[in-house]
Amino acid sequence: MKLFKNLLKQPSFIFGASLFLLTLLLALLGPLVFHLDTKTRVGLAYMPPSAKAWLGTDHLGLDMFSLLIQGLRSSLYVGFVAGTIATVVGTAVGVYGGYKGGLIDDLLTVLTNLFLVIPSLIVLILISSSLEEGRSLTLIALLIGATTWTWSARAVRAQASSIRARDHVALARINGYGTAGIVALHILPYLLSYIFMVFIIQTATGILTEASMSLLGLGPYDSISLGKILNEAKTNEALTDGAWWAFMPAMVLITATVLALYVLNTSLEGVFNPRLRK
Amino acid sequence: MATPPIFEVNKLRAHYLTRFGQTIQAVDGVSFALKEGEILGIAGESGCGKTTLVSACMGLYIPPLHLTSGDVKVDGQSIIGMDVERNRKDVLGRLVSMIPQGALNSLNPTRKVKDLATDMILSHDDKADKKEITGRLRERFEKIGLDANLVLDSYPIQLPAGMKQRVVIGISTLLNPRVVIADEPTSALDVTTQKAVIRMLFDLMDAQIIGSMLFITHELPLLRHVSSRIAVMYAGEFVELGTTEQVIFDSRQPYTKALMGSMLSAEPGQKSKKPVAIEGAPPNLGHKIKGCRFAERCPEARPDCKENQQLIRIVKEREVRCQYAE
Amino acid sequence: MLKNHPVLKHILGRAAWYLVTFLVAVTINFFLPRMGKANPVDTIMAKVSAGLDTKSANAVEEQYLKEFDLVQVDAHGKVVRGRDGKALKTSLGSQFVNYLGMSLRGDLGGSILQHPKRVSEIIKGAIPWTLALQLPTIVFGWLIGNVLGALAAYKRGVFDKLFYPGALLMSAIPAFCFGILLVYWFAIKREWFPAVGGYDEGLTPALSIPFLSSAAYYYVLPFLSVFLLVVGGQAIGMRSMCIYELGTDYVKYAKLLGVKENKILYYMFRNAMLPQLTGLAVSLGTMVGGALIAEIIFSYPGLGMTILTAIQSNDYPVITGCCLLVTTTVLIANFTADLLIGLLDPRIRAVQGGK
Amino acid sequence: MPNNDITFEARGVSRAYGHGKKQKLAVNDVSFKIRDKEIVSIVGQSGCGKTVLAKMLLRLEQPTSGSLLYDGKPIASATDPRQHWRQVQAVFQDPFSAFNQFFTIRAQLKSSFNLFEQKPSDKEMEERVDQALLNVNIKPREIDGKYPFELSGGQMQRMLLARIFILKPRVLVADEPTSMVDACSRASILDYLMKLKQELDMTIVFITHDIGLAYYVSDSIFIMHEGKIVEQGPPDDVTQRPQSPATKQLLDDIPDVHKNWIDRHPAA
Repeated sequence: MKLFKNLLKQPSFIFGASLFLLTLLLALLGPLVFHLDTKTRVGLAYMPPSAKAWLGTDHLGLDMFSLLIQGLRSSLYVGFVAGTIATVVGTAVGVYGGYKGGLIDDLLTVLTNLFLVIPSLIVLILISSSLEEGRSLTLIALLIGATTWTWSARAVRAQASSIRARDHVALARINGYGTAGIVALHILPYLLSYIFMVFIIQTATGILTEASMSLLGLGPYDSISLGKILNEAKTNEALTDGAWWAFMPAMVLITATVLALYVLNTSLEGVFNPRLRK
Repeated sequence: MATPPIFEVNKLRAHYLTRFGQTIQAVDGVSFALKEGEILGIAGESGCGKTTLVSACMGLYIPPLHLTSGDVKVDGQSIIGMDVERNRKDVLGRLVSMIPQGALNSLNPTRKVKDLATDMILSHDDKADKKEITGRLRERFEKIGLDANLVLDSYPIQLPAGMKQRVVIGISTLLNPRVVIADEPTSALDVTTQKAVIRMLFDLMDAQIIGSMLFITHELPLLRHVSSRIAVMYAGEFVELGTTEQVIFDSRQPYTKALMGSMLSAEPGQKSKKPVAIEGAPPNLGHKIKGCRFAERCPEARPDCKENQQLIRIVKEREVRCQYAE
Repeated sequence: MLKNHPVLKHILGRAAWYLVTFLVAVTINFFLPRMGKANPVDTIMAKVSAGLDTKSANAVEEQYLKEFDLVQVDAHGKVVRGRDGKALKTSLGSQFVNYLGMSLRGDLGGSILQHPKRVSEIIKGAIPWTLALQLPTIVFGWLIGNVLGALAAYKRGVFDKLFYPGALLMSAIPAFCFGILLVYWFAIKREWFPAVGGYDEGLTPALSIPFLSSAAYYYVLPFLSVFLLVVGGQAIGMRSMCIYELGTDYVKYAKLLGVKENKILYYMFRNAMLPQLTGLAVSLGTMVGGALIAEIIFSYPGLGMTILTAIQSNDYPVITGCCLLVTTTVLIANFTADLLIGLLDPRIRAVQGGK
Repeated sequence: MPNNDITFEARGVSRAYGHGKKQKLAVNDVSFKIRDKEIVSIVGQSGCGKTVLAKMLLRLEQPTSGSLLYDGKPIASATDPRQHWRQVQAVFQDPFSAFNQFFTIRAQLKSSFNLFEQKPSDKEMEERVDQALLNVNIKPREIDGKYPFELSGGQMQRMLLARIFILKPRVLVADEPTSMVDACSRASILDYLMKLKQELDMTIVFITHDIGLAYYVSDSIFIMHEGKIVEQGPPDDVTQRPQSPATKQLLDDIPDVHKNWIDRHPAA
């Protein structure tokens, strides 16, 4: 509670949290509040914003605003799914390695370090381009999570092994707690704030990676994402036609979401870190 | 008096301003003077203001630490109220130098000992010649019993803890400071290394490299061998100041007595003398304290102790802060 | 012998580690594309078989199968056939061995789209552009970002208050968004700079003054799109590292010794750089990836575009070739960073040398 | 004849770290016996191996060679290590890291009952925690709802001791319990150690680098130096008639109030 009060004193936290909540609300409530239609043409290609189409139309004459909300939903979905996988897998590997040590830890560490230096975008390109069946949004999210967990594993492992060295873990052992109890009660609570920060960063990474893949033409076939909107705008000459509404709002949404997450992360770091160092 | 004091601290008060606007009066009216060749010990529990006193005595006020009032003089010259650059160049390391508590982390891990030492000299003397400095360092380190060939070219990580602490002492005293403030210089060391460090400090005093010394510790038995006089600090104030003999074997102030009573020793016969711990905790310096600061924990407290502010009195030729001490 | 050369031992140790990583990368490069159903020969045949009768189509297909190492070939270059007269397929294992040998010789196979062009030939044309764009942006962006971050940490006050949010914003904007923004504003709306390409289309690449100046003109926007973001991201990291260093005991001690401010600033900068260098190793892959995507926005004739075109036309050999090249470059850069850290940080040297 | 007055017995116990040429023996071929209901101090400089030895007694580390017996049986023989920990308990050096900062002190003291084969009722647990707190001179209500970081180092160390009063083990291994608290809180910690021995008949293994403290509390002193036990005997013998140079050095280096420890001005 005191922690939360300290957070609320930080203007950066307020800014990051409200910006993120805003995008989240837009994505969650958008379809309920507005009448969205991403299938029917509402006019000609690249019509500027009007009362009928608030943010104009795309190259097919579809309503940009509807596309945008749908795209934001997909991007956030990818971010959360990829972020969750990367965080959960990374935490499991990191905590196991940091607490248990031994041969398996050594192997995991080598594996982690190995995949840490091989660019994950490259691995994603290799996998995605060979998938002939096409890539659903969920599959892309899974793939992103599966290639980015190494970063979380490394970060969490370092923290876990420093906590393992604390006397309270030895005390828990001679109090008769088993490995599960020690990890759950005596190690994870210390890591929770840190894992949360890892999750935030991994979510942002997920959103950015999906957009990058969409721009390479490796985006989802079954959904509209913010990256895909940009890709369509780029390939269909929206830039040269001066149709700013076809790409600017999508860019603002991506940047705002990522910025909100980064700001949240730094403000949390400011509050958590002095405690961690203690 | 024939010899004027080297170091004079007069009614010094210093406080911290916290982020939430609270004022913590960590040093509250401390006065003492040091003569040439003298070592004054300062003893007290953690949180009594010892460490704040160090910065305050060096005239180095970096926020959140602020000077409230008082004066500090070295050889009759005040070092308080200078601008930061003059304080750095003329006072720090040159007039007043300090030996820090945790020597383990006090040396820049990526800098060789000789480079740090050279930086230190050059920072106070722009014209010094680099080659000449190397010779000077070699000479000084040999003189104080450090293997110059080995130590000067080492990185801190290559030195064992005790050696690191002695290197820190060597660097701190390079410019022959008039006053050295040693802040718990041995508390992280084991007893054998501790002795070597104390030996080195004595040698520096005897070679007149150091003019005088303030030795801060929470180990009273150590002060018995190190200092000629002892000041006992409690909650930002000195509560007793006298010769080592007076304070250790014949203390008059209740806190000093309690502190002495809590010490142990390995003497035969000592086993029967039971040490007694001081219960409770020192007062919070963030609040204004009325009356005696030790009254809450004092075994000899009388009803009016909590009401009356305690002033320094002279009892049996030493300064005591207790109205009932005799 | 190695015992007496801790530095050499360190270098060799790291080199061995990176070699293993490289082999893993090559393995991934080989197996991942082959996990899918895609078969390069089918793709080519779909393109060329029109108008051919079955017999000649079969002959052509066999030719391609040989070329892509999908059927076994005997010592005389003849396809080995089974009893039923069908060509024997090469096992995945021996394909891999051949692939390894070829990769190490710098041969990345043949392109499908631009058959019979070799992949290495196609990539060779793209490498200079990508190198020219990425090397300076990442190296200078990293350096300048670190200097600015250190300054912000050291000065605090107004400079930091203005700089920090700006840097945070820059680090959050994806390179491709910033690229689109630059194109829209400075190329489409104002026409100050060209929107797409690497040089004026009327010129042929050569080391001539008109070509170089044209290339420089086309360079500005792509450079900025990546450079400013690297600066922002690095500055954020450096700032917090420096704030940490400023609170350490050794800085406090140096201050109490009266050591000059600029010396202390140097201590702080150097020690904060070391973790930043380690951080670079981790983030390099992301940076390179981001820059590749930015190339696409500008249709810059580098590897990013090459990958994009290859993806659009299912030209797998080119995709894997590019991927292998990028990975190798990132590994080499990481290796360099690793060695630099070992060189600059006596703590690592001490651990490596066993004291 | 069974030696049931021997708690611990070490026969040629060693503990090595690292492999090959980098291998280092933290504890090197150590043999000793610790008698029941005694306070035994293991004294040595930092890095002499005393903490590793303590960890082996606690079954937190295993010897790499030799045998370490508790009650005549190898320590690791029981499959459930909790059997060992019901009998042998510990107090650690750093009071600030000894408790989990996410739970209240009281909850953590209560969690000690985890070790018992049959947990008492909640009411009984509360009462026993209160009683243990009174044993270390802390008013039970004083720590209600308090978290570890709200107490001082000396208080925290007493909480660790309160835990021992709850568990009432047969043996307590106290690893430098006084080195990180103020000099003036040391006395009270030693008092509680002696109280544990006198009131609960506990065997205590006291690890310290200060031979003065060891002298004060123990019935027997072991001097450790570079992984070996170089001298052992009753405190008076060890401190008054030291045989080993390491012991002499340790004694000589203690800045005792009553002896001449160091000369300020060596004879010119």
